Order: sequence, then structure tokens, then C-alpha cells
Amino acid sequence: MNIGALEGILLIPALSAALLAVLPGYKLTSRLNMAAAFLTFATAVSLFVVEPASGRYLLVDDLNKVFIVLTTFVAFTTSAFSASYIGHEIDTGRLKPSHVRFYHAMYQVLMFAMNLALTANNICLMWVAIELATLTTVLMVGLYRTHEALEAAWKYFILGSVGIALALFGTILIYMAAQPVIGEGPDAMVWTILMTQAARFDPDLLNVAFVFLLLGYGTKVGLAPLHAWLPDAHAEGPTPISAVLSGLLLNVALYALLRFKMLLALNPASIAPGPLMVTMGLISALFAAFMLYSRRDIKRLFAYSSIEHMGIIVFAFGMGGPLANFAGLLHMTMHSLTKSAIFFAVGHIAQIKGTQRIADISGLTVTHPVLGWGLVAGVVAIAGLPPMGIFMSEFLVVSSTFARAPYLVVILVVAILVALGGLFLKLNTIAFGEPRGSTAPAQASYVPMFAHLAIVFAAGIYMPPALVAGFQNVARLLG
Amino acid sequence: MAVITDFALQGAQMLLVLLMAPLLTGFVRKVKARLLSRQGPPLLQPYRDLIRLLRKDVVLANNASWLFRVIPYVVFAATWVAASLIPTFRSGLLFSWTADLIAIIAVLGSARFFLALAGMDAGTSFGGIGSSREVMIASLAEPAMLMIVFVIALIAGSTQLSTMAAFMNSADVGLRVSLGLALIALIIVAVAENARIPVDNPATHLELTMVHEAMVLEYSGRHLALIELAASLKLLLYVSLIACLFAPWGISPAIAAPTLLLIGAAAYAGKIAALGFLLAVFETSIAKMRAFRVPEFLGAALMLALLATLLRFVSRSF
Amino acid sequence: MISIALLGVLALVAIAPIAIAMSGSPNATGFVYGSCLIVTLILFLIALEILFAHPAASTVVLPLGLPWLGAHFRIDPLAAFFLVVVNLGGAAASLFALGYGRHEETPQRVLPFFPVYLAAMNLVVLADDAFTFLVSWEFMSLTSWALVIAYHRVHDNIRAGYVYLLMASFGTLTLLLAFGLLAGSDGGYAFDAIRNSHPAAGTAALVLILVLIGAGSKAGLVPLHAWLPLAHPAAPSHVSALMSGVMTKVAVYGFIRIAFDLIGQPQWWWSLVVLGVGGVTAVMGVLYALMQRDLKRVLAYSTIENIGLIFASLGLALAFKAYGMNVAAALALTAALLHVFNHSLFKSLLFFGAGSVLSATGTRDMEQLGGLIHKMPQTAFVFLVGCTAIAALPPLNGFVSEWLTFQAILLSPQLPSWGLKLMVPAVGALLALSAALAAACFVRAFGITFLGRSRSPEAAAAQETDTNSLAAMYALAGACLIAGILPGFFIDALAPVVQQLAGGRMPVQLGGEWMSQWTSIVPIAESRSSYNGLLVFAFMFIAGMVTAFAIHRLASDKIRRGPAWGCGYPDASVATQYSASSFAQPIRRVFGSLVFGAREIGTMPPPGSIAPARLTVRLRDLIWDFTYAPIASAVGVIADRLNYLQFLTIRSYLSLVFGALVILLTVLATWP
Amino acid sequence: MQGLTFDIAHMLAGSLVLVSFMQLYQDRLSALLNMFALHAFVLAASVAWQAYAQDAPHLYITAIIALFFKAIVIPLALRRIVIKLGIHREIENVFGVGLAMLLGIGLVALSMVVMLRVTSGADPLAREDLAFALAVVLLGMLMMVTRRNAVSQVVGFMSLENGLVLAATGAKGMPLVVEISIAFSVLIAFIVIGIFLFRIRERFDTVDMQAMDRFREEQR
Repeated sequence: MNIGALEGILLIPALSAALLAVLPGYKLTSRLNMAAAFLTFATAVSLFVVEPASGRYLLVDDLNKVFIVLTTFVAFTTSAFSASYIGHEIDTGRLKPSHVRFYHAMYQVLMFAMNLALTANNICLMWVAIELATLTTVLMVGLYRTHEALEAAWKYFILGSVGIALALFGTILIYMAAQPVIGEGPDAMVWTILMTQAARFDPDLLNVAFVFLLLGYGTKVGLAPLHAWLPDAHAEGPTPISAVLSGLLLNVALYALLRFKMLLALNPASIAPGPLMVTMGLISALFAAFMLYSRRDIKRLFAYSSIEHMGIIVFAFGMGGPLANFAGLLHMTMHSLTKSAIFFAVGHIAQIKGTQRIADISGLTVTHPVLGWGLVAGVVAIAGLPPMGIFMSEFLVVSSTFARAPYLVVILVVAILVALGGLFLKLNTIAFGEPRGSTAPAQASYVPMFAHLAIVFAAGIYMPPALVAGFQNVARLLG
Repeated sequence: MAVITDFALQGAQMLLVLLMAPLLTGFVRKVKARLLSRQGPPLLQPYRDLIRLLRKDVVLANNASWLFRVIPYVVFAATWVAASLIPTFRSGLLFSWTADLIAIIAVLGSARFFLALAGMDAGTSFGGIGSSREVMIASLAEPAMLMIVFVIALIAGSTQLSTMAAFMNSADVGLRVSLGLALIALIIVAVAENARIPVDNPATHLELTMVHEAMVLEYSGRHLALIELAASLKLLLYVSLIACLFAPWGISPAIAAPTLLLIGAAAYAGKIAALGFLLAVFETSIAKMRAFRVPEFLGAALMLALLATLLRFVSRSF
Repeated sequence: MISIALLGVLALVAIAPIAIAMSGSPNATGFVYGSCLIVTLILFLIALEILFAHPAASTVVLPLGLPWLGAHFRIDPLAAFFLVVVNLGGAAASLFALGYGRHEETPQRVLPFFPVYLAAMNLVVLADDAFTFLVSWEFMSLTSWALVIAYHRVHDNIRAGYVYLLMASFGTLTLLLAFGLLAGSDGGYAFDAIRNSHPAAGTAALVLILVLIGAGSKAGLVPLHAWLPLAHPAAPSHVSALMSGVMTKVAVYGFIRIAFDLIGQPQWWWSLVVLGVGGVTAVMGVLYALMQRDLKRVLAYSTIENIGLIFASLGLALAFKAYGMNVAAALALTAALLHVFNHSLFKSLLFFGAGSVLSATGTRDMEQLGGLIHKMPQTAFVFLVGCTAIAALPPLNGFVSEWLTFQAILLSPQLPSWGLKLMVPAVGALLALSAALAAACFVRAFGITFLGRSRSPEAAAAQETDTNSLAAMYALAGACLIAGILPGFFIDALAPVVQQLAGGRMPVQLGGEWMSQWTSIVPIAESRSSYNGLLVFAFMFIAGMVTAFAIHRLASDKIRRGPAWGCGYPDASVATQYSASSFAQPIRRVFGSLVFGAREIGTMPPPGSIAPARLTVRLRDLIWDFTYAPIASAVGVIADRLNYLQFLTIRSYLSLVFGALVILLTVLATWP
Repeated sequence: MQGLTFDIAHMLAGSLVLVSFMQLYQDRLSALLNMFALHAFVLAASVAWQAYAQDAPHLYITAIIALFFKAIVIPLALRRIVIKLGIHREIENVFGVGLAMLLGIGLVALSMVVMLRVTSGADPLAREDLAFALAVVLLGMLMMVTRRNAVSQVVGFMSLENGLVLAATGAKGMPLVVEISIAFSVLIAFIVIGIFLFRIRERFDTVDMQAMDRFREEQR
């Protein structure tokens, strides 16, 4: 087959992964890692210019274009961040060069897996890709080989595998539902074909399938009560991986959920997936919001805030409607950018202070103004305060759904407020007050963090019409 | 020409209240002394006191500030203006629309505000006692007074004293429960505002009991004279307010012949004398109450006035 | 016009990055506050021009904010009036800060946020669609939060900022819900669309309640006021002035804009709610103020009182409007708006004074102050003017708006509804009570701070403040006096605003023949009520002058100095003076046990013992104890309970997944 | 498909569920492992039968994997671990076998109810198969959550996965079945290695899950 942009975003990571697995020296490899990530990003952008035709295995449409570009972009900035981060880890001897080689290779494999999951035109292929991504992250979470890291990895692994199994069962059920209509063979797994025939599938089979898919992929999204792996994995893995997990992997799983939601939406006889998603979203948001209060580990704190935001996003998509869907997409994008920016800041902070205990970090805006205020800006954004982008999405979610489901929205609002309280409770001790801990100057790369924050800020004030049109189009697709 | 006479009458009113105020004080003292079967000071004693005080030098406390020296003039001016805005013998005077009843009460309020400040200026403990008790009393007396105004204004449909007096004089007032309650409340407030027994005793310097006297304790000479004069002006003000609202008989209308004016003046003098006599009787017949009984006393007035505002719906004239 | 205004706002925003760039350089303070002063003055003049020349509402739509909607901006008389308030306060604060700001030890924590804060407040007033409005609204809270925690090393300030930010976001979310109801699911967020969509009665009522909560929490209505006395004093004084004098007014603007403009025709019972809340707020606020010993906190609580007064007048206006009594509604609304203006003047003035005292003595605790009138005579004078104004005493401006409110209350018998007939006088009593208590409160504030003898060496060593600060304070004091003696001018200026909102207006005040009506204000008719600030002032002035002249000429004018008499007790120690708390004691006895659950425990030593007698006073903030504390503890408890889920074994997590699966399958199995 | 083949497929699938029950019933690790071997064997048989019935030869690969890998290699490996750890005698049930069985029956009933709601549009074999597969999956999970021991959890997970393979093979003409089974075998290998790893590196002195959960936030 001829190599187009679509294949490019898969091949580049795959090849560079192979290359990085053998190359020594972290300086070179980290540069190469960045280069590859950037190349992938550029290729992904080119998808907007010339849209390649969806093949039998890969597809491109407005929905996953958004996801792809977001993924590749954050992957690129994260690779830039990880260059300086890993450098510091090597200097402090927390990581050995062999680890780093493995790390970079895995990084690219992860990119490959996620891009594959996003572009797969085949529910089974998508499943395989997501599981591949999960397994890679499991390995990376355990990178430090500490008790805690291994425990986190193990937890992630076991829960992840169960999720895998459930998702697969759901996939099989979808096939069973499609097979009588479409006929045997791979055709009954191809998205593009499924979508055209969905109306004639057996509704009850679809319902059961969706339950399994919701739980299976929901585990990856980190919805409560399937979330247990998420905080530990974020807290114990290398910070770039925490950024990628929060910023990307959750989105990829969410993407899968959305696809199946669309599928069910096409079949009038099946149950509406909305209520299920809304319920799980609300549970996650409220639960995570309360969990923020008794956190002692700074990375766990923001991991829980990711759960909360995933809850909000799933709620938005569950409610449906053009405005809510638009808000969901926007919120997802903004959350990816903001949360990864926050993790960039947190990574450097933890490196400088030599600890992740919130109690040991204080007065950051005095000792390290740039990092400190950067973190403050990030938290302001993630807490949904203007003029950052998340405020816009939360505004749209709440205002567009309140008239429809007042009580649910009140719960959501309570969750948002509680989460804000928890975040700022911690931020106050981290960023302000009498300085505590090391005041060593940070050798950090601020560019990725502030690039993300700048985008989030800009989006809160002005959104380019092209982007808006794309989002609105997708929102319409999502129904 | 009309303007000239208007000016003349307004000026006459101002002088009248200024000259009559000490007389009323003296009259009340005299009557009280008589009721206690004492000889008592002569009627004109207050004038003599004032003149004597005016001649004396002022002894200022070391700590006294410029404010302390300005305040007597402010207090006197405010009280005088307020007093001369109450219709005495003739309603609808030239400047009567300058301030309605609410504004008049507020002007008195500013006089009290500055007097309380004066009490705190020297930095003695007595001044503090006086000021804090004074503002406590005021914080109840003023709302009570305003509620009384509300009652009458809601009935008369105006806060303009001339209009109110005219209304109270007219036939369609009738006897109303609200007005009765308002009158009682007004008397209580007047007693409190003028630091009379049972709220305060103008004749004592027993530090635990005094309120008004404690505030002005540091004043001497001409300053004291002004404050004394302001005090008696205030007494006259309240007496003539009661007279104008609840005994508006004989007040000559805006455009009136000189004879009517004379009648008005005579009626006014009569009313003042009567009310002064009643006040003296009242003061001699009861004892001073403890400082912390006062709130209940004034609270009663406030409640009465509030009750009156509510009752005015049920109590149509009968 | 509006584009120029927006340019001004843009300029304010642009100052922030420059301030960040200049951080550390000594001229940063001068530059930032200087440019803020210029820009706010320009905006102030523009707003005045619009208000007086009042052209029809001009709008502009920028391609910002919500993409398909754009950012709508609009200046109508109402917006213009509040622009006047905002920028006058802003200009005064900038001028004051030109001097005051030099005392900052960490200016880089104040300078970048100050101009943005001003810009945000302007934007709230200019916004003409729900999104822009809320963005500016919350941005205003955010920037002021940053200013509140400028002195972040003091833990109380951090806590204050925390409570403030939470309450602010709570308010914003409530407003968000309100707009969600107004705009509906299809998102007609532009104010025009909202105006034209007439919500059902029930919806409108719910919206009004939400707005009362949302805007009220920002304005400081009891019981949503808890953040205000914490946050306002914590900020630098010129910011406190802005927060108290201006930002609360922006909150009032939000309420007026929605309740009078967007919802449409009100229902009569709404006013019951607003009136009640307003009256209670007024009295509670001033009672709290009387109990404080922190000067700036006294001022913050008195802000709550004035907000209560304003909302009471707004409630009256709603009542009259509901029954189509437009002239009466106009009167009540004028009273409210005039008080908005007046309060912004004298509250800024007072906070400036408190700031000068703070920077001169280093303390806000009144028990440490005293005798400052000798050390800082000019500050004392302007502060006295402010106290007289806020105590609602003629001939200053505070009295005028209060007087108008009373006049509006006196129109209540014309209301058809019996509930209102009976309620309004009761509210009137509450307002009268709060006015009298306010006078007491500011006698205490001024007397303890400036009069008597210095209670601490710092106070004894105080110096008069700098010229810039004095200039700002004198300007505001002058404005207070002018607004007090020429109120008719301001009432006429408010006419277009009132016309727009109430559909009626008060009679023209200025004009009429030279003597009878000139400069006197007549709400309804002259036979009914009138007040002439100029003449009252003139009479008092002339009478005072004449007396002084006469006495000094005819009688003695000699002065002798001597020790204070004090009934012959020489007070050796300054501690024998009345202190702030002892001054408040009689009033505390009257109201304390009811409002504060006050307990006074006096311990008398037995006869012969030389142990000192002690009096300990315990005041409880009942509102905090019964509203906020339970919520906080509830959150804490829930958080603790849920936190167990962090420490389960993998098996238990698996069983959670399993449980979820089984539940969902059961749901499916039992699906109809 | 004619009756006999149907019945045999049906019988094999049903017997898989039965074996799952027998697993639940075991309270010794060694016996449990034997049971699992049997489980895998039955699976292999039913897969092979499906391969024959749908004459889809690639399914034979799956069958062979199941037979060789799951029925022989893994049980042996696990047995070694168990012996090494000297825990072959014990099984820490969270609660009694009886209750576990009751729950199991409830789950089977649930899966039947859920699956039989499916209209007969799908061919009957698929329906029955799915019902059984779902039952096996649920029983496997039940086993995972009712056993404290890592090894028995692995066993539970594997029987869950057997259910998946059963479903996958039951679905006519489903592609990638082989790949999936291989992928899962890899996964399980990972888990087993994981247990080895924890043992060999002596990070955890036992494979009891609770011991792995010592590292909690509060201790940091």
C-alpha cells in the first residue's frame, strides 16, 4: 500500500521506536525522541490539509482528526519536557542509561499504539492497540523499580487486564450483533460498515455489549469506581508518563467509548447510552473532588483532578446535544493541555524539592517564581477559572444542560466547587506562605509548560473559526 | 414686600427660640423647686449663668485638639437651625421647606455625633463613659423617633411639618390609637433626648449616673455656655415639636393677618408653659433609673412606635 | 464611544505585562499607578459624557469569547453610571496608591494585578452577553484574590483569600445556573436574546433567587457575607478601598442588570425576599462592625450594612415596579443608585484613611491607636468628613440617599398588597436602627483612633501621610460635600438610568424659581417633603460663624491650657481611657446576647486579695457557627470517609469493578 | 448446523461452566490448578469442535494453544511457584465456599437472563454459547475477588479469559481469534512472570495481595 500521512503517523513512531531501542546515550536519544515526535505531529497536522481516504484498516474523519492532532502535539511537547526531566534523573542517578533507552523506545511504542487506536477502522484492531498502549504504560510506570512503583505497576496491570478482558467481550458481542446483518468475516468489525448498518443490529446484544465496553474502556478512562489504578500510576511513574497518561491515554480510551456511543445512538431500539455515562461521570466527578482533600502526594493530587475532569467530560457527552458535545470536546482538549502543563511544572518542582510530599513544599512563588506562578496559572486553569479555556467549556456544560436536568447539574456544580476548594487548599501551601525546602535554582525547560498554558489562555479568549467549525462538526456527529 | 415680611418672620422665629430656650429651662427648674417646696432660682437665672460663662476664660485640657474647640459652635449651630425650623406660632415660614421633620432629626443627630466625639477628645475615662452611653441611648432613641415620624407621616401623608400641623389641625384626623401610641413614644424619646430624669439627671455630677454631663465635663467658659444653650434649645425644640404636632391649635397659617400672628404667639407661649409644667411634675414624681434600664425604656418607645405604624391600618378614625 | 472605552480597558490590561517586566525597578510603582490614574480618568470622563449627553445605547461585537456568539459589549445609561462609579473609585485609588504604594515591600505581587482588576470591573459593566459577563465577573474575583493574598506570608491572609475565592466561585456558579435558565438549552446567551425571551413566572422567580444568591454573595448580603470582612482588610488598603467601595457596587450592578433589565416584569413577592434580606443585612452588618477592634474590619462590616441599605431600596423599587407605580419605583431606585455612588465615595475615603493610619503606625488594631489627630491632623479631618458622611448626617451625602430611601418607604401605603404594607415599615425600622447604630459605630471608630491619648508608642510616633494620599482623600471628601449639598444635580443625572429601568423618573430637581425650589430636592411634591442640603449647610455655617465672631468679639476669646479635669481624678495612665471594646459595651449588652451569643464572665477577687479583677467577653459569630462551620466539617468528614478507598487491596478494587459490572447487568436484565 | 454438532458444542460449553463451578469449590491450590488444567482442556475441546463445526481450520491453532499452553505449561509453572512458596496446601477464601457457590449460581442465572433476552435473530448456537461464555467470565471474576491468593487470582483470570475465547470461537467467522488468544497467552505469561519477578527479586516476601498493598500514601 502507498505510504500517506495516515500511515506516516503510525510508521514514524514504530521505526523510531526500533531505532531508539538500540541507540545509546540519552542526549542523542532524547533529541531523536523529540524529533520523531515532532515529525509525527507535523504529519498529523498535514491530515487537515489533505484528508486521505479511509482504508479498510485505517480511517480518518473529523472526530479522530481532532484526537490525533491533540495526541501528537502533547506527545511532542511532552518529549521536549522529558528531555530535560530525564537528563536530571540521570544526573541524580535515579535512572540508568539502559533504563533510558528502554524508556525512549517504549515512549515511541506508546505513541504508535495510541495513534493506531485512534486511526483503527476495525473495532478489534482498536482494542488491540489500546491494550498495547496500556501494557507499555504499565512497563513505564514500573520504571523506577521502587516498591511503590512496582506496586503501582502491578495494580495497574491487574486492573488493566480485567478491563482488557471486559472490553474484548464487548467487542465480541458487537461482532455477534453485526454478524447476522453484515455477514461473517472482518467486514462485521469495520467501523465504516458498522455505522451504515447499525440500525438493523440486535438491540439487546448492543446493550450488553455497551455495558462491557463502558466498563472495559471506562477502566482506562479512569471512571470511578474503576479508577483505582490511576492515582498510583500517575504518582509513581516518571512525570512525563504521568503527563501522557492524563493528557492522552485517557482521551484515547474516551475516544473508543465515544465511537461505540455513536454506534448505539444509531440504533433506536437500543438503550440510550447517555444515562449510563452521565451517572458514571457524576460519580467520578463528585468522588474525585472529595478525594482531593486528604492527598499528601502532589502528583496523586492532580491525578485525582484528572478523574474529576474525565467525569465532567463523560457527563457532557452523556448529556449530548450540540452545545454539550462541543463543550465536552473543548473540555477534553483543554484538560489535556492544562493537565500536562501542570505535570511539567510538578515534575520540575518535585525534582528541585526532592520530594512529592505536599507538606514539604511551600512558598514556591518566592523561591522559584516562574515555576510557582506557572503552577498557580495551571491550577487556576484546571479549577475552571477564567480567562482560561476550561471556564468556557464548564460554562457551556452547565448552562446548556441546567434547563434539561437541573438536579444532575446541581450535583455537577457541587463537584466543581468542591474540587476547586480542594485544589486551592493544597495550592495555598505549595505556592504561598513561608518558603520551605530546597531553594536550588531550577534547570528546567519552561517552554512546553508555558506553550500549553498560552494555548489554554488564548482558547479561553479567542478560538479560531476553523477549529470551532471542526468541533461543531464533530459535536453534530456525536449527536 | 411679601419677601421682606417673610424674612422678618423667619428671623423673628430664630430669635424667639433663641431667647425663649433659657427661659423654659429656668421655668422648669423653678416649678420643680416649688414642687419640692424649695425657693428655687429666679426665672432668669439661666441667662445670668450664660452671660457669666461667656465672660470666663476657657480652660482646655492639655490633650484637647482643634476639634474640641470647634465642636461647641457646630453643636450650637445645628441645634439652633433645627429649633428654628419647627413651626412655633406660624406655619409655612419662608425656609420651612429647607428640611422636613426627618432632616431636622438628622440635624440633631449630627449635633449629638460631634458632642459624643468631644467627650472622647480629652482622653479621660469620664468622657468615654458619657459618649458610649450617649450613643447607646441614641441608637435606640433615633429609630424610635423616626418610627414616630413614620406614623404621623403615613397618616398625614407628608413629612413637612407645616403640612403635618395643618393636617393635625384639620377635622379628618379624628382620634386614632396609632397617634396615641406615637404621642407616648414621642414623650419617652423627648425625655431621653434631653437627658431628663429618669434617663439622666442634668443636675448631677455623680460619675456613675451621668451621661450628658460626663460628655461635656471638660468644657468650660464660652464653650460650656454654648453647649448649655444648645441643650435648652433642644428642650424647647422637643416641647414645641410636641405642641406643633399634637396641639396645633392656634398656629397661624402661612398668609395671615397680624392679629392671627399674635394669637398664634399667645397660644404658643401657653402651650410651652403647660408642657414645661407637666415636664416638671413628671420629673419630680419619678426617680432616675439605672443606666442599663434605659435600653428597655427606649425599646418600649421603639416598639410602641412600630406597633403604631402597623395599627394605623386597623385604626381608621372613629 | 464604546470603542474608546474598550480601548481604555485594553490599555489597563496592557499595563500588567509591563508591570511584570518592570518588576524590581523602583519606578514600577509610579508608572503603573500613574498610567492607571490617567486611563481611569479618561474612562471616567467618557462615562460622564455618555451619562449626560446620554446617546442611545451603543453596542459592539468583538470576535472573542464564545465563537459563534462573539463578545457583546454595550453602554446604556445604567452601564455608564456604574462606569462612573468604577472609574472614579479606580482613579482615586490610583492617586492614593501613588503615595501609599511606595510603602509596599513586595510590589511585584500587587502591581501586575491592580490594573487588570480595574479592567475586569470595567468589563463586567460593559459586557452584554452572559459569557462575557461571567468571564469578567469571575476574572474580577480572581484578580482581587491575587491581591488579597499579596501579603501571603501571613497565614490569615491566605485563609481569607481561600474563603474569598470559594465564595466568589460559588456566586459565579449560581449566576451561571441563572443564565442557564435564562438562556435555555440552545444557548441564547446574548442579553438581547434574553430580554426578548420572556421566561415563565416560576423560572423567573428561580432566576431571581439564584441571582440574589450569586450577586449577593459578591456584594456581601447576610448570610453570604462571611468572606468580606476577612478578604477586604487583608488586601493592601487601596485595593481594600476598591473592593469595598467599587467591587461590591459592581455586584449590585449585576443584580440590577438581571433583576430589573433581563428578567422582565417582576412579581410583587420577590420584593418581600429582597427587602427582608436587605434590612437584616443592614442591621447585622453594623452590629458586627461595632464589635470589631480592627479598623479596616470595622469598615468592611459597615460596607455590609450599606449594601443592606441598597438592597432594601432595590426591594422597594421591585415592589413598586411590580405594581406599575413607576414614579415611586423611580424614587426608590434613585435612592439605591445614589447610595451606590455615595458609598463608593466615602468608603474609599475611609479605607484610604485607614491605610494612611496603617502605614503611619503599622497597626490596624484600634486598641493600639489614639491621639492621631495631633500627629496626622489632615488625615484626621478627611477621615472625620468620611465618618460624618457614612453616619448619614446632614449636610453630607450619606444622609441624602438615606433620606430618599425613607421617602420611598413612606409611599408604601399606596401598595395594594397587605404583606408589603406591613413589611415595609418594619424594614424602615430596621434601616432607622442601622442608621443610628452606624453613627455610634463611627463615633467609636473616629474617637478611639484619632482622639484621646496615644495608646502605643507607634501611635505616638506617627507622621502625617504623603501628599498624594492626602490629595486623593481631599478629592473624595470634597465630592462627599458637593454630593451632600447639591443632591438635585446628581438626582437629575440619574434620571435616564432610572427611566430605563423603572419606566418613570423623579420630578426635575434643578430649576424652578430662585428661592422656593432652587437646589432643594423634592421627591414627590413640595407640600409632601423636601430637603435642601445647601441651605442647611449654609444656615449651620453662618450661624456657627456669627456666634463664633460675636462671642470672640463681645465676650472673651482667651484660652488657658491645663490638665484634664475629669472630676478631679487625674488619669495617669493612658490605659484608663475608654477602649474600643469598652466603648461598645453598652450596645453589646443591649444586642449582644441575641446576635452574638455574647458571654461576659467577670471574676472578682475575694476581699483582701490583691489579684486583679477580670472581665472576659466571648462573642460567637453565630452565622459562621451555624452555616459555614457545618458545611466545612461535612466536607471534611466525607473526604475522610471516602479516603479509605485510597488504601484498599487490589482484590477489593477488583470487587468494585465486579460489583459495577453485576449492577449494570442487573439493570439490563430488569430493563423494561 | 445439524442437531448433533449443536448438542456436542452445547455440552462442551456447558461443561466449561460446570468446571468453573468446580474451581469455585476447590479449597486447595494444587487441586485448584488441576481443575484449571481440566478447564483449559475442556475449552480446547470445545474450540476444536467449533473449528470442526464451522470448518474454520485456524481455530485449531487456538485449540492447540489452549491445550498446550494453558492446560500444560501454565499449570506446571504455577505448581512450581506454589511448591516453592510452600503454599500449595492453603487457599485463603474471603468467605465460605458455600456462599461462593450461591453467588456463582446467581451469576449464572443473571447471565442467562441477560443473554436470553437477545432475540433469536442471532443463531441459537451463538446465543447459548454467549450465555455460557458470559457465565464463565462472571464466575472467573467472582473467583478473582473471592480469593486472597495471587496464584488463585491468576487462575481466576485465566478462566475468565477462557470464557472470552469460548465466546470468540462461538462467534462465527470472527477474525483475529487466534491473534487474540495468542495475545492473551502473552498477557498471562506476563502475570506469571510478574509473580516470579516479585518472588525472585524478593520485593514481596509473599504473593499475598495485601502484602503488596503495604505501600500506601500515608506511609510516605
